[in-house]
Amino acid sequence: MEAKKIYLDYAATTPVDPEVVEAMIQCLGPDGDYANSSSSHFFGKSAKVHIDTARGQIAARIGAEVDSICFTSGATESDNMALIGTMNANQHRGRHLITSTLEHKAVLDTAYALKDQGFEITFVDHDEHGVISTQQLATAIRNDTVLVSIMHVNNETGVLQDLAALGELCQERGVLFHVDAAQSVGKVPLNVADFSVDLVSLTAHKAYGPMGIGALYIRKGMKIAPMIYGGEQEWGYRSGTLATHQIAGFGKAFALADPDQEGPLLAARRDQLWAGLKVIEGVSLNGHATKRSPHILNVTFAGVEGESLRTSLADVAISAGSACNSDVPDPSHVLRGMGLSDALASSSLRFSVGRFTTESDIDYVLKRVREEVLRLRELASGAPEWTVS
Amino acid sequence: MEAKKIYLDYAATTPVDPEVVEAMIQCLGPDGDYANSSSSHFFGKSAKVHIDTARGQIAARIGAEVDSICFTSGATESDNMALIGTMNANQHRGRHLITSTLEHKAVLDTAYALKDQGFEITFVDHDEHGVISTQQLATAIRNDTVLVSIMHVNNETGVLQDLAALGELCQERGVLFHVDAAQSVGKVPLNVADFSVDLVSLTAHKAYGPMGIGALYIRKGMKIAPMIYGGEQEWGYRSGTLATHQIAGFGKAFALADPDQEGPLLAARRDQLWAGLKVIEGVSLNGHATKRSPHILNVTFAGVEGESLRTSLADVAISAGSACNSDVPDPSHVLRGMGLSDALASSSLRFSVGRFTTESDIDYVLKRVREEVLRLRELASGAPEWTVS
Amino acid sequence: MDYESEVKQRFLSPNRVKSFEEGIAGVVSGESSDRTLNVWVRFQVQVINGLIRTIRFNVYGCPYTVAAVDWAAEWLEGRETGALLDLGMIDRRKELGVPVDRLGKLLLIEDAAAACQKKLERLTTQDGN
Amino acid sequence: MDYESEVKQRFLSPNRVKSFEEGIAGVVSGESSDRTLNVWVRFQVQVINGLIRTIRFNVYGCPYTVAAVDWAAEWLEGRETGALLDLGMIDRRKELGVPVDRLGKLLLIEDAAAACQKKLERLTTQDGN
Ligand SMILES: Cc1ncc(COP(=O)(O)O)c(C=O)c1O
Ligand SMILES: Cc1ncc(COP(=O)(O)O)c(C=O)c1O
Repeated sequence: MEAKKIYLDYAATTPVDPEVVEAMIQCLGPDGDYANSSSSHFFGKSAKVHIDTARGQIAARIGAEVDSICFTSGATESDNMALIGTMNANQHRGRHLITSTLEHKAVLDTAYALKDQGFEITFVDHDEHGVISTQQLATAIRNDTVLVSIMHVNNETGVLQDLAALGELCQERGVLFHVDAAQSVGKVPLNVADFSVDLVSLTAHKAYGPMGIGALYIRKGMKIAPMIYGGEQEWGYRSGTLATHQIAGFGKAFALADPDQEGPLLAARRDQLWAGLKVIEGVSLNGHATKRSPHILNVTFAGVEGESLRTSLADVAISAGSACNSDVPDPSHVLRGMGLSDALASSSLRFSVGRFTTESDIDYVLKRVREEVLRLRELASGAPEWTVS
Repeated sequence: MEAKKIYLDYAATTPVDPEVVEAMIQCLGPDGDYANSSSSHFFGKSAKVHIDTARGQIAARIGAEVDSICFTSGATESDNMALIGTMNANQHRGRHLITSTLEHKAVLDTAYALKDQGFEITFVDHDEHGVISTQQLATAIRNDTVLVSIMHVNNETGVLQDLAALGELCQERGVLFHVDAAQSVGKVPLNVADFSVDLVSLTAHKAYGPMGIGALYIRKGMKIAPMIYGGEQEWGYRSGTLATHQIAGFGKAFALADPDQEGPLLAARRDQLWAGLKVIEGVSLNGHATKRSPHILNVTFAGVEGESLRTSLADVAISAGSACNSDVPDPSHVLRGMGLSDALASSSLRFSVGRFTTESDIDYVLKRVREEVLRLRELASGAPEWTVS
Repeated sequence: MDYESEVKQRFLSPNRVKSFEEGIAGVVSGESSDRTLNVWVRFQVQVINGLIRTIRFNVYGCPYTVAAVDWAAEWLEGRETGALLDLGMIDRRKELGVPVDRLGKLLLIEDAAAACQKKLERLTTQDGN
Repeated sequence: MDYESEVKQRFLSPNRVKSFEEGIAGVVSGESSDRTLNVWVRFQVQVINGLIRTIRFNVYGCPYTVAAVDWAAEWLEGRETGALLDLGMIDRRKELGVPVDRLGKLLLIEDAAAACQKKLERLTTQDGN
């Protein structure tokens, strides 16, 4: 008997939309447009059409000019390139980088690597919901600040930053602005024409596109050093044979990813989930009640050990925080950064809904969560105060 | 009327084998194993099975230990990581890098970038066929040499280096050895247990796998700095969500890529092609007559301008050299490095055959090449000496 | 995580969880906890004639910890009270398939058992007065 | 490369390629070449009564160069010999859809035509003697 299994980990990755799979397959086998798009023969030209179409689709989705989209292997590489490339290319301006402790590891660990190389890092403050104010950012900016890197949608809590206000401040202060928007596309509107931004990290696989392909939006006129050298693809910013099928899928996925259409559907599922969870005793929401993306719900179950809860819910794919490379994740740096104790941080779960989540999926998950929370609370009855606060 | 079109540019990229496409599709849509393989839930575990299988297939193909295969976005990234990561991590040993002018741009441009950062580069000599001897390498090695980077199969001429001899020398002299083997797999045997090597760059898309995925073989105990930071995937060497479908396809492609089986078939097509070409006046072979891979044939057509020849052969996908990012390639640095004049280098074509090349494809191509060479020679009749020597 | 099937089984259906009502004769309880390890363990043992007749536990911790407590309770039941000092979790870890980085959590189980033993000793001493 | 259809057409089927037999009356030839540009151009013009009656060419070069030479030959035929100095390739480049980085090659066509004109002048001078 195959047990029921529900996927609520869309923030870790999404299945590839069947229409996207179709677009990818067109660029594969011997009858597809499989050639190297850099080749000047007709096979190459046919492949290039897919690249050009996709670049247009991606640019259109974020309101960018077509030739400001530089393909990479994903948001991790985009983040690295944004930080390392910008800091290295702008040393005449200074060596100071601002980011926040709420960022994804692709930004945080890169910032630490830059620090090892002699750059200076400031972590900007945020409030208890994980929101960064312009006042807080203003305090962190120095005369030698080169770049501010702040994510759009937090991948653990779904908290949404006010990019317009932060971008305006950066522009006023003559500081470059990078936004990690890996979680945004298809969930919340993101238009680079609406605010002042220099670099935006994108990835396909969080928006029903394939894993292993992403892009860095590079505003025209930006100065950024390449990180990977070679055939000078992508205007020399990023060498390496362009992966036609990946890019075609990326383009198709972004063409389909309309937040105006999908956002409300996601919000409905998330709200259904929260309505069922919040009536359980000792359950609290992490993040901000309104400044948030519709696809993520991060919840603390006081008095319930997190690994045990996830293990009990073996039929529900959820996450302790970001999909990380360890079976025993450390308590989330994001939640601790928002003031939760280690115990409460590790008693927290990230639920993330997506295109294929149904109302009955949520009903099932609610039933299972209630069962297991009660079971584990009974098991832990008598546990000390620190497990619940 | 759709004209006949023949693809003889397998060295630029190969179509993805239908069996590989199948393996990839299993990891895509909503019913596939699409999850993030870093996730600890069952969906993640199912994805991880594909990663583990593929890592095993790739390791087996080159005789490596499973955990010495580090996934990257392709050979370009692998080459960058090998050079930059090794030079940065071994500065206590010295700052000297040896490579050759025959390398792919992914190595050459990276070497130049390292030079800009204060590292020293020596380009080792080679003979007129593009073969590097141990004597030549021995001359280049210094006390402060950290790394030697030499490719296995040259992507323009197919010339094969004697890795066993070069590797032995590197080991004797205590120098690390990197091999760019992007063109090797499935064409010539490559077994890291057979010779002394520390790093090997691999890519899937030259061996009927997908574009945008590759690997760096990193010998156990090697010290190499990461280039991309983040979630610490791949033992921290290379962060970023692993692209399950890409890796599954890569593994399948390498499992299928048996040089003992395919090499002779490729050689037969190449020899058929050469037999037909060499009877044309003024045609000469570039590279080495025997030390070569079976899939590449690089030929000079004296007195025929290369771009015109390629344009005339619009129904045959061939290349001026490497697939490059420009419609007007500079005369090949590899051929010039082997002593050809600019004119002769630009009168040269790279034909590369593959799994789907038939005998009648070659017959057709021979007919067409003869026609066009004669036509262009007539057009250029009376041209000066420098166009033919 | 890929738990060994014994760990999984014990974690998902632990026996001996329901606590004793208060005031039952011969019942002592002992607990231990470590906030940094995110573990709390409590045993209640009912001792009759120097033998552990019944044992109950509560635990807040990871699945390995829960499973190991469940095992420990089962193992203790029916033994002489001296066994409370003899759980030997270091040796038992591998058999249960618990990764070595969880050993600290397992040792807290020994502490909780030892705390019971201490209470029993005090009881015995009081009785002897 | 995506050649404009005129370039493609002229490159694939150039007219006026077959050279004159030697010793035909009124035929002069002029050529130019540049090794770094990888181009060589030769015109043969047959002039009768100050008009270019027939023109033939040979060329070693890229498709744009071939196409431009073909255009130039067609344009010259029937004109007065002064036209040999009036090819105006700078203006013509865009109309043919030749990228600006090929302009150097196109200017060699003017040089070859000018070389013909020079020969013609010399002939005329000789005749006048
Ligand atoms: C906010 C954020 N940034 C960066 C990344 C890394 O993206 P990728 O998996 O494309 O490397 C992720 C997801 O893993 C993310 O959620
Ligand atoms: C010898 C060699 N090295 C490196 C590369 C780059 O590989 P990739 O296209 O996977 O980045 C290629 C092919 O483009 C190659 O032929």
